[in-house]
Amino acid sequence: MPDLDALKAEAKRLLDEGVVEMIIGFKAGDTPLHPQPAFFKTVEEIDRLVYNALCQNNLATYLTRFPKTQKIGMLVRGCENRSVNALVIEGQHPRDGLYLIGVPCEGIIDWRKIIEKTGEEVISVFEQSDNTVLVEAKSGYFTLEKDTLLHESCARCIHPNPISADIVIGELLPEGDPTLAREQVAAFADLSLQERHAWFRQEAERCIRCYACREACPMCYCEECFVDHVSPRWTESGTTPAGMQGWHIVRAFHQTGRCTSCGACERACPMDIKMTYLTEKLNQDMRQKYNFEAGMDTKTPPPFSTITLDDKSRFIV
Amino acid sequence: MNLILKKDDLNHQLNAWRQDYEVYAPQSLQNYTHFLPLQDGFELAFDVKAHNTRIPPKALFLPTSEALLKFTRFGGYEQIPSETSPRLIFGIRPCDAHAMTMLDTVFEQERYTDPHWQARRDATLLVGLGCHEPCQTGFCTTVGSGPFNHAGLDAILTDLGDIFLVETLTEKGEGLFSQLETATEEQSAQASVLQQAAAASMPIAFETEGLKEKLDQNFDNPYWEEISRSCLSCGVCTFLCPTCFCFDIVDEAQRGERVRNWDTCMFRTYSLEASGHNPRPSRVERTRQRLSHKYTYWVDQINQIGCTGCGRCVRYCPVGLDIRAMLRKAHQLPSEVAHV
Amino acid sequence: MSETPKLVLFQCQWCLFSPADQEWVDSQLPANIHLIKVPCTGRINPLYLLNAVQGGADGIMISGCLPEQCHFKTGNIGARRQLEEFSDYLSHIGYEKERIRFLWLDLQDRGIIQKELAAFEAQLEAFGPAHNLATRAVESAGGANA
Amino acid sequence: MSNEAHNPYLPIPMHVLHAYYESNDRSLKTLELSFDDPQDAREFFAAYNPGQFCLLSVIGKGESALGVASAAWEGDFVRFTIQKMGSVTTALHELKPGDPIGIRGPLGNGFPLEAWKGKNLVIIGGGCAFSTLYALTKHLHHPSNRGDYGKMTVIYGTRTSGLCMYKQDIAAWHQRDDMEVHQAIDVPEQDWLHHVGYVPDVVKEVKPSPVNSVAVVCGPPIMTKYTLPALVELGFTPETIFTSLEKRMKCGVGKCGRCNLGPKYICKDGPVFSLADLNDLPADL
Repeated sequence: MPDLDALKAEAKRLLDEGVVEMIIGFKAGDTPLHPQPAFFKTVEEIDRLVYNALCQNNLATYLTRFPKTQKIGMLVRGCENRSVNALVIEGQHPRDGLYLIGVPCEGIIDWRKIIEKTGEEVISVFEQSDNTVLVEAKSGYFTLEKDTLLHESCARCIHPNPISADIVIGELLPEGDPTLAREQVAAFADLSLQERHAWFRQEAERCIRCYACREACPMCYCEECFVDHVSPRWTESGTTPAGMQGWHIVRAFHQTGRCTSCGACERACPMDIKMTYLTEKLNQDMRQKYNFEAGMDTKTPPPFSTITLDDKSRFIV
Repeated sequence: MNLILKKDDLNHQLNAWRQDYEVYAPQSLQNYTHFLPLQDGFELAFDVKAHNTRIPPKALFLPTSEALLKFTRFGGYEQIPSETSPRLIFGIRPCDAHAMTMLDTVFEQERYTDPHWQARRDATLLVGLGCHEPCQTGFCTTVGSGPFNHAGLDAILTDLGDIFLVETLTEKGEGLFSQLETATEEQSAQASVLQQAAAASMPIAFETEGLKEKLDQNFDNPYWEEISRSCLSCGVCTFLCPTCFCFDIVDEAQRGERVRNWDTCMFRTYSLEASGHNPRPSRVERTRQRLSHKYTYWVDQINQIGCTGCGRCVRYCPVGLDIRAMLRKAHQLPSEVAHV
Repeated sequence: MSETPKLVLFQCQWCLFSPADQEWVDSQLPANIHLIKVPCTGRINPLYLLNAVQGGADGIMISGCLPEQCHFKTGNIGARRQLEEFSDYLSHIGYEKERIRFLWLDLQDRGIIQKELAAFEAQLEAFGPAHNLATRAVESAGGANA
Repeated sequence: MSNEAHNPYLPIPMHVLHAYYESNDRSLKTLELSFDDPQDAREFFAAYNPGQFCLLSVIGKGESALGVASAAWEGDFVRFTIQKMGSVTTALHELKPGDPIGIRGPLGNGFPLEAWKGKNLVIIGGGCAFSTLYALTKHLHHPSNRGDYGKMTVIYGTRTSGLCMYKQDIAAWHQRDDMEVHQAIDVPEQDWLHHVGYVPDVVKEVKPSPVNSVAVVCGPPIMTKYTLPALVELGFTPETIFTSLEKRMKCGVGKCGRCNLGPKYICKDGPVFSLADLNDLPADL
């Protein structure tokens, strides 16, 4: 865990010296399992800054709300850093208008897994240095292995370290194993077509179309989403099979070459719908076909917006 | 009248009802519970942590999507008959049942009644299950409901270990349990103690006295900006809310139907007009609408807070926003600001 | 398979250089093939394909120009990148990759599209109907947009 | 069990009788619709009151809320003037005589005509929102109604003379001795004989008397915003100033929640509100 005091000190310095006008971070939530994204504008407010493994949102999703002229400081983990880079490439905020406070990330805890393991309401959660989590629940204390609580996309994370932060607070972590994500996609691809379809249908058809996945995603910043388009209406509007499946198919596809595998969509979903098996497939394809990973720098645009005539060999079907 | 239903006889009883009703009860679906029709060999699943099903049972009356009309070949419209087969919902929690009575005031009015809602309501019995161990995010007692509230129910069950104490609340409810033996006075007393203890164990989440006035008088206060700052403007809180009822009407040309879908005041497009004007352009106005609707407009309309404290919005908000905290904060608002 | 496969043909309006071929596509296409003419394959939004798939198309053929022959310089290349990935992606969740076929035509080509469509149809017939993602309740394939 | 008679979502089948452009830029089109079933017509006109609105429904496109622009005595048809705006209104513009169409209504409450009896009426409209005021004026012109009300003053402003609706009728109104008509355009034009200026300014210039009068204001939000204070300044009390509100609507019968304004729904509790009502409602427009 990074030193919270060092984090606060840096945040205070940035506000105090006027480097940034605002810092996007987290504060303690009103419920024990949900720290909240927070926007700090004064040095005094920074005292409320928290950072722990329960901070489940991708803060980059807030970036597009602010004017491009605003100087913004932001707490970034590996995935958030890359989301910011991807947004910078797409012209959503100038990089020099940002000050990224990097934090090497040991993975986000899925609060649902805590409740699943304790089987009861949680009063408080403490992360301990030995990679365990002490959970105070109604009937007593539980000590849980942190690795068993990690969100799936964190368990297979490749780049836990912020790659282009202006300052990194905490020790850098070893890079993750890229084979995990690859194997996961391959394992799914090994299933029969019918099995894969059955899985997809079962996941998609629990959707209530609340669009929490869209709003939680930093890359979903469109002024008008394709589902809100009235004429022509691209997909069925309601929770019909065509509507729900259409939404999940296209939402993920629109992230091709832009998704940083942060998993914020899945964590936001109130219906526990799996979504990263879709985006991860696309990410793997981008890696294999174009040797591209989203957000690794602030210059290389995603494959769908780079068209070269070198592609021609692929035309031979 | 108080009756006794042995837990061992529960499945038998449910199966007996299945002769006459389509019986819905919480069953597990993925990681959560959901009201599903009972099939042979069913297994009930009561979520011990959250108590409530993930989607409120309002969805059985106002489905997430439903066709209102069909288009006919020659440019006309055809009604879709309302479902009227008898249904029984077993194990609905008092907060959700209470919400049904509030929604009735919207859908069943003197001048216009929603035929689909009414047909389903008339054909459905609600058998509730009280919460003897209240949930963490719930705050039913704060907003005038309670873990054993009777509103909207035909009968309510209290878990007494091996048995349920059944309190029948309507004639229809009595009919459902006519086979059961009467509870002893001790059993009734035991249930009553349990019910009171449950209600007493719930902290008062915020003061409701004077809340409406505070919100009313501070329509333009920066408070709204403060509480909505991290809101994502998704539909989780409203879609999972048992008292939210907004819907959209959309023509699905390809299906040849006019359908209604759940909609929410939290979406940007909800109030966006064709001219481009949007009365609630940002999360600030939308959050204000959501809170004000529940805590002031409903009060004006039916003299009840339009929230039954089920706690779903608190539990599932992707950014951990807590309506209880928002309303506690509202009490710090000034009281005597002139309404602009 | 006794059922004739339902096919949607997305055709770039420049790819059939021979008037005879274009005339055939415009007026003599078999009834089971639904033609959607586009100004360039680059105009084909993946949503169009999804619409066809959900509408019950058993197969989709996209005919466009070879690289360096695109009327709009690089429309076909962009299309290929996106649409090929989209078909890959759909195959991940239940719509066989082989059901989406690309036909890149040389401006010198004559009489190819007829053969390709026939071959594609034969292949689709062997496959049988595509039910998995055909979730939209419509009578005929591609009729979605008719 | 059939709820045929009660389904508020079922449109009344109608046909387009006449369709013509109302403005020279073709942004406004008037449709006159006739009922397929005479029974529907009887029920409609028994319930209809000027100021009410209907939801016009185009199959496959959706519904659009529009104020009725005709009076019941004009005949067995209902008139609407439609500004081309979104997808539904565009589809409405494409309708031709003979085309089928569905409407739901009359919805809402209309103007409180009973309460206005014996009073002078100041009718102030701007742009295409004048349509319901046109219906009101037409209604009042009927000999059996005219005697119930006092002096009538109509103030109607448009951006240009070409955008002025119902030109023939309004020209005829100028000749009537039982009413006063003031027309205005925003910018001067050649051969324009009437006022030039924004409606609130014209109201100040015309100075309608507040004595035993009620004022009705319908227009774009910006016009309404400035006209209401102008009327207050002239001495009209909030209880005697009325306006008609608009918001996005779907169901039209107080169910879908969309037109919620404080504890009211514009569709079922409005669309006509007095300024006194509005002062009690949140400024959520």
